[in-house]
Amino acid sequence: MNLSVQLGPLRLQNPVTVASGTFGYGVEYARLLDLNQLGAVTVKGICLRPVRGNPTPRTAEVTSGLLNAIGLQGPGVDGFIRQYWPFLRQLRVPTIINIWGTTIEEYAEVARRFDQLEGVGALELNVSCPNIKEGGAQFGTDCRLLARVVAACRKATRLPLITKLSPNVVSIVPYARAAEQEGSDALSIMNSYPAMAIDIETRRPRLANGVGGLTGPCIKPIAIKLVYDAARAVRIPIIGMGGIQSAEDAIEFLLAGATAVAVGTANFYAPRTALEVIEGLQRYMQRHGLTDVRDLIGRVDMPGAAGPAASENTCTPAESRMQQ
Amino acid sequence: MNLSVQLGPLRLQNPVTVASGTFGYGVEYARLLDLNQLGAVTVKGICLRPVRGNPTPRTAEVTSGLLNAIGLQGPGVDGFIRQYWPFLRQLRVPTIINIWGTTIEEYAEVARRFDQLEGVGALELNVSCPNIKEGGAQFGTDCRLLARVVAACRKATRLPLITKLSPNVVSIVPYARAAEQEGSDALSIMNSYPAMAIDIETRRPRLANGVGGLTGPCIKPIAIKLVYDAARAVRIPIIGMGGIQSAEDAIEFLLAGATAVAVGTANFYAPRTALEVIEGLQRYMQRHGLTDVRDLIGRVDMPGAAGPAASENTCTPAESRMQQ
Amino acid sequence: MLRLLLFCRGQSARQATARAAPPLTLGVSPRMLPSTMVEESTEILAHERVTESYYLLTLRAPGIAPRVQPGQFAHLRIWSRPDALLRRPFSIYQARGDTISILYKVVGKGTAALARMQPGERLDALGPLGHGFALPSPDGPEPILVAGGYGMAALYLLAERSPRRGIVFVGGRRRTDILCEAEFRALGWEVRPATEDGSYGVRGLVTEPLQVELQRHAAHRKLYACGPTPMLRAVARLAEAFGLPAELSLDEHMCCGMGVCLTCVVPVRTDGGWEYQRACTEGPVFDARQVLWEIPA
Amino acid sequence: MLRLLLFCRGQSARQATARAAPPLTLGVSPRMLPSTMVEESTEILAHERVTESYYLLTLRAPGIAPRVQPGQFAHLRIWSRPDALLRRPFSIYQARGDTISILYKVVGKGTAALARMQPGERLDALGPLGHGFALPSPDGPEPILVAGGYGMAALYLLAERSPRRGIVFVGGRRRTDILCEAEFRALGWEVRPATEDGSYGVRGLVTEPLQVELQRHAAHRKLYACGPTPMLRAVARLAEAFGLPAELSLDEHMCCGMGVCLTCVVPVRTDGGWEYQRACTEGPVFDARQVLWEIPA
Ligand SMILES: Cc1cc2nc3c(=O)[nH]c(=O)nc-3n(C[C@H](O)[C@H](O)[C@H](O)COP(=O)(O)OP(=O)(O)OC[C@H]3O[C@@H](n4cnc5c(N)ncnc54)[C@H](O)[C@@H]3O)c2cc1C
Ligand SMILES: Cc1cc2nc3c(=O)[nH]c(=O)nc-3n(C[C@H](O)[C@H](O)[C@H](O)COP(=O)(O)OP(=O)(O)OC[C@H]3O[C@@H](n4cnc5c(N)ncnc54)[C@H](O)[C@@H]3O)c2cc1C
Ligand SMILES: Cc1cc2nc3c(=O)[nH]c(=O)nc-3n(C[C@H](O)[C@H](O)[C@H](O)COP(=O)(O)O)c2cc1C
Ligand SMILES: Cc1cc2nc3c(=O)[nH]c(=O)nc-3n(C[C@H](O)[C@H](O)[C@H](O)COP(=O)(O)O)c2cc1C
Ligand code: FES
Ligand code: FES
Repeated sequence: MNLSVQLGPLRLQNPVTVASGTFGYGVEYARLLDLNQLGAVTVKGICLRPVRGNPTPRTAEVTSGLLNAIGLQGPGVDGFIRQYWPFLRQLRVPTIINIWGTTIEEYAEVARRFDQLEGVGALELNVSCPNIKEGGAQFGTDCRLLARVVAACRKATRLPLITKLSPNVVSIVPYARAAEQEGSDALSIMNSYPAMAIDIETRRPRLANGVGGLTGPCIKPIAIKLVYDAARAVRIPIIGMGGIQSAEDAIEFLLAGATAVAVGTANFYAPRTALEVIEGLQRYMQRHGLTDVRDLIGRVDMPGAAGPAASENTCTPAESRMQQ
Repeated sequence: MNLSVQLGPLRLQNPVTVASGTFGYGVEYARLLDLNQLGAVTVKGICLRPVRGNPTPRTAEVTSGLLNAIGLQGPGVDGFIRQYWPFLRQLRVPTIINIWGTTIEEYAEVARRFDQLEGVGALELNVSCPNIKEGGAQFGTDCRLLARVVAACRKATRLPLITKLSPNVVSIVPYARAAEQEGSDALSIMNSYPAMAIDIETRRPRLANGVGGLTGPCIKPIAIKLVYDAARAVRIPIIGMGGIQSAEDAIEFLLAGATAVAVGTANFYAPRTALEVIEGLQRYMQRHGLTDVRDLIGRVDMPGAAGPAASENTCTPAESRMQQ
Repeated sequence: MLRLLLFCRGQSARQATARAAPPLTLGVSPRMLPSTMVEESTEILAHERVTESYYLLTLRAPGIAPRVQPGQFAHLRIWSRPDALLRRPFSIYQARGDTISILYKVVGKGTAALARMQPGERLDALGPLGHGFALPSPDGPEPILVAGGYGMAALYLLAERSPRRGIVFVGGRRRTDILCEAEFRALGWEVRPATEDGSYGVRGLVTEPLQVELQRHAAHRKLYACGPTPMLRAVARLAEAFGLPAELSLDEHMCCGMGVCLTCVVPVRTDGGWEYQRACTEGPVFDARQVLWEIPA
Repeated sequence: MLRLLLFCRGQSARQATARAAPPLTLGVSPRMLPSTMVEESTEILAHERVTESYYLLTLRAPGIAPRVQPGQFAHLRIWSRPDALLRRPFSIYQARGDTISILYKVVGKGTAALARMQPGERLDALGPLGHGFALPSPDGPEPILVAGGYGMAALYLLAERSPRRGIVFVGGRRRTDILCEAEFRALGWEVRPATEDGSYGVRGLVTEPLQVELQRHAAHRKLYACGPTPMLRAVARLAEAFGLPAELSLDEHMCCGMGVCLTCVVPVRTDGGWEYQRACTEGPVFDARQVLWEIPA
């Protein structure tokens, strides 16, 4: 049975990774599961300098979901390399490093730094984190800015590049196309959705930051549609994520058009989910007589499906808030 | 204790109505609850002609939510007036009629037809239904088109106009402002979110239409944020909706900035929800020593809250897919 | 257009838990409205596994029970799964005094959660819902019932309340799928079982012995059927072939169960065209001649 | 930077249900990693209401129990609420043989659902988690424990395993909020209760008798505290005033409980600055001198 898939130049032994920010730096899970069984380990978003992040409360549980505004706390490139890389480089499976910046130059600089580090599997550009004031979400909701970020990182590194798109757009298609055109090897879909919850007793937002990002099972149907839309519009592979709790959820993403999947919020309450997804996927394939996981990718039987509407084809001003 | 609120010229005895498409034409619920206790009855979307709607399956249950692609089945203006108006006009509470069209002219024509009908409480423009091919969602995700629809309806009727916005945008602010500027008396936020689910055994989408709209408790945190964002940007009142199941949920919307709320999907499984919301709201006000429900509206205590970012201020080309 | 004053029937002391709103003048054809439903918190009186795959659930439902017509259903809110929002519809199998019972099969998460519920627990029920079967008249055609799976449950009240007895054709994959045979016999009906594996009754589909019977004698008979769609379709074809009237219970996927969401629609022939009608309101029982099995192009 | 080979201690037959991955060379300071946790499906052995508001839950947790250090916690997945996703953290009150117990108060939906669970049911548990209290040394300072609410539960193992006894100051609103007094006395500790309404022990906040005691005699004593934040802050002030060392258990809101989500962070003084540290990993027990009570501007 073949479970391996390609994310552009990067080969995964199976299509299951974890979502950035929900699996720490891998090492925290090393006692609970054998990381070498994953398709890849994806680490928390890293930028040039150490970042303290937002005040607390930073997360709040909502119906079938989680709201978070961590604020991208992290050790920065140097801290990451010093503290976590010695562990990660020992793994037999690739590490995907999620990176971000507050300017295009910063993105490129982080990419350049990791380009010099031996053994990195791929870089995932987080252009869509809704929890930082400068940059972040803006890059992910402005199609031309996105194109420039991807282009700058493409120039800065030969590592496989994965662009992680924001769900908070009218149509994901122009963003997916822009990333593809500028040389992204793959897409990650989706990041958390901007949302908010209020404690009616204190009348304060349940997150110190006011707004945050919604993740978990509640967003899965939104993520499935975004993956489906993007998969019909680009040729590069997609890592699908958003609410995956089980192999069934993961298979739904593969059928919608994802080449790989990432388990996110579920890691917080069911740390073995990613391994269970791999096992369940194999059982499903057996039961359905499938020998290659690639035979599932995009195989939803959509009656009368055609390409995306013409109006969605290009990065028109409609998708760009920047007036150039 | 004052529960009454104003939606522009329209007075509601309390801030609780029902969401269009989740309460039929009111009459279906007449045996289960006293409709005259509601703030208003909002009916299913109506356009010029009778509409058959989509093939089945039309709904699918998802985690803490519902996916639907009904396709706006309805009797058309004439059918509605003949079959349902004799009942609705007897009610002591206003009827809000949800209308839609496939062209700007059709919207205006439907508005004109209802302008001639005596006793209508308000018209709610559904510019955001994701389930029809022509029109619908397009009007809701193109800021200039939205402005034209609202302007055309404004000319066609003196009835209070409520514009129901789509959540499927980068920022709700320019849409809210466009509707306000063109003379909308209130906003409804939010309609369902485009989404999809796949049956992994049959490998077919769980809706015959492929994609549908996500509603129910799972979308509440998204709706709260949209209401909060819009409320800071416009002066007209907002009807908040999205996943309301209880008085607590409704109060969260009021605190975020909604002047009234609508109960939607919950009507399908708990038909008395709207009345329970009214009762629970009164208990909450008592417990907190509040005598006027208006003292809750927008009273979330947001640390350091300011107006929306400057970039969100106007209907720039960024929010318009139409090249004029 | 009909204008009628609807009032709540049987408002008695024992219906105190049932919620019903005051009378209202409706301007709508009664066929287009949910029937005389109430919403009530019922108590589970008994709950047992009756066959390998079926459970029998008995509820104290004083508001619903006295209103039930044969072929109607109850819409149950299964509380223990808060991530599964919707109610689940079940035909009302029996209605006696202030109790109703349901015969159901575990097929998914809702029914699995239901199966775990214990006597004494409460279950919110909406019912009775839908338009059921027209009762046969004493001097009308002889009733012939055709059932597959839980169709037997949907037909029981019709068999009980019909002023005349007839034949019940019942089908299933194997012996254990044949439900309530003894109950129908006890009512004085002749039961003709058929199983696909031949483990009980005639081997084959239930419509095969039905066809044989109709070939023998068809005049002055009427068919009433509930079961899987292919079976209903075969019954409709036989009815047409033999020129017989037939009422079919079409169990579409449902959401609200009371006519507002438009989930459960069935394409139905109208004068010169077709329209979608709601299985939960105009149905689940439809005249076989009206049902369109494909959506016209 | 430490480099150490971590291995799973006590891998014995009775830990068959515990899941632990193979040894790995970690490049990270052990303080920055979740402690020797396992995830296991535990069985509820006993579950009783011990006071008006507290429940005592006993679990068979052969993987967790032998690893527990005083001040650590378990992260429980309460299955019956699938719309509430997250685990809930509880201090490990007692750990004996292969069982652990938890003393908890019903405050919301998770604890309410937990309170409905019955012996025999299973509960997925992750633990032991966090860095707990340093055990007093036989010739070190005399331990003074300070507890509010379930803080008593968090301190019990420390009291049990400490090589020397001392005094426990315990506070609550009223008499029924004073937990486990007898248990501490049975271990040989002196217990000094205080209640806000004066219904038991001294009237007032627990830190008032503590202050009186320290004024009497402070030398060679160390404070260990767990309770509401205002209490911890008052204890930290007293420690500072009297120049005493103090370890505080800070129970922040948690999500993953194992150091990955960064929900539970506490501002902590570092050389020349401050940083956020994770209550679930570097904590919940922190040195009082390190804790910043306000985020520096
Ligand atoms: C009017 C009516 C009367 C019914 N009477 C009975 C009865 O007397 N006894 C009985 O056992 N069942 C009856 N059913 C079917 C019953 O409603 C479904 O089996 C039940 O809703 C499944 O719920 P679930 O959560 O277990 O399954 P889900 O997890 O929701 O789904 C599991 C499987 O069941 C299928 N399914 C779900 N809902 C329906 C449905 N409404 N109709 C057909 N298949 C469905 C799904 O497609 C899926 O394949 C009736 C249905 C209707 C509409
Ligand atoms: C390390 C640690 C050890 C703990 N030990 C114990 C213990 O031994 N016994 C015990 O009874 N409780 C203990 N708690 C608190 C316990 O975790 C919470 O009471 C529980 O998570 C509430 O869950 P819920 O679903 O019932 O409440 P929710 O419905 O989630 O919330 C109800 C209320 O409780 C508050 N709350 C939720 N989580 C926490 C939290 N982590 N800390 C404080 N308040 C919270 C909420 O803000 C809200 O006001 C501990 C917490 C931590 C972090
Ligand atoms: C607490 C938390 C932190 C996250 N941090 C990051 C991050 O640093 N970089 C990033 O690209 N995405 C981050 N994400 C988003 C996830 O990677 C993922 O896209 C999202 O959670 C959706 O998947 P899920 O529903 O399975 O959680 C974070 C999500 C959560 C819940
Ligand atoms: C089955 C269904 C039909 C709907 N039909 C309409 C409609 O005709 N017009 C409209 O503006 N909104 C329609 N909506 C959207 C609702 O009015 C409401 O905006 C949405 O359901 C969010 O609220 P909720 O989460 O409480 O359901 C429909 C929603 C559902 C679930
Ligand atoms: S199930 Fe809602 S209309 Fe029939
Ligand atoms: S709770 Fe997740 S890092 Fe502490």
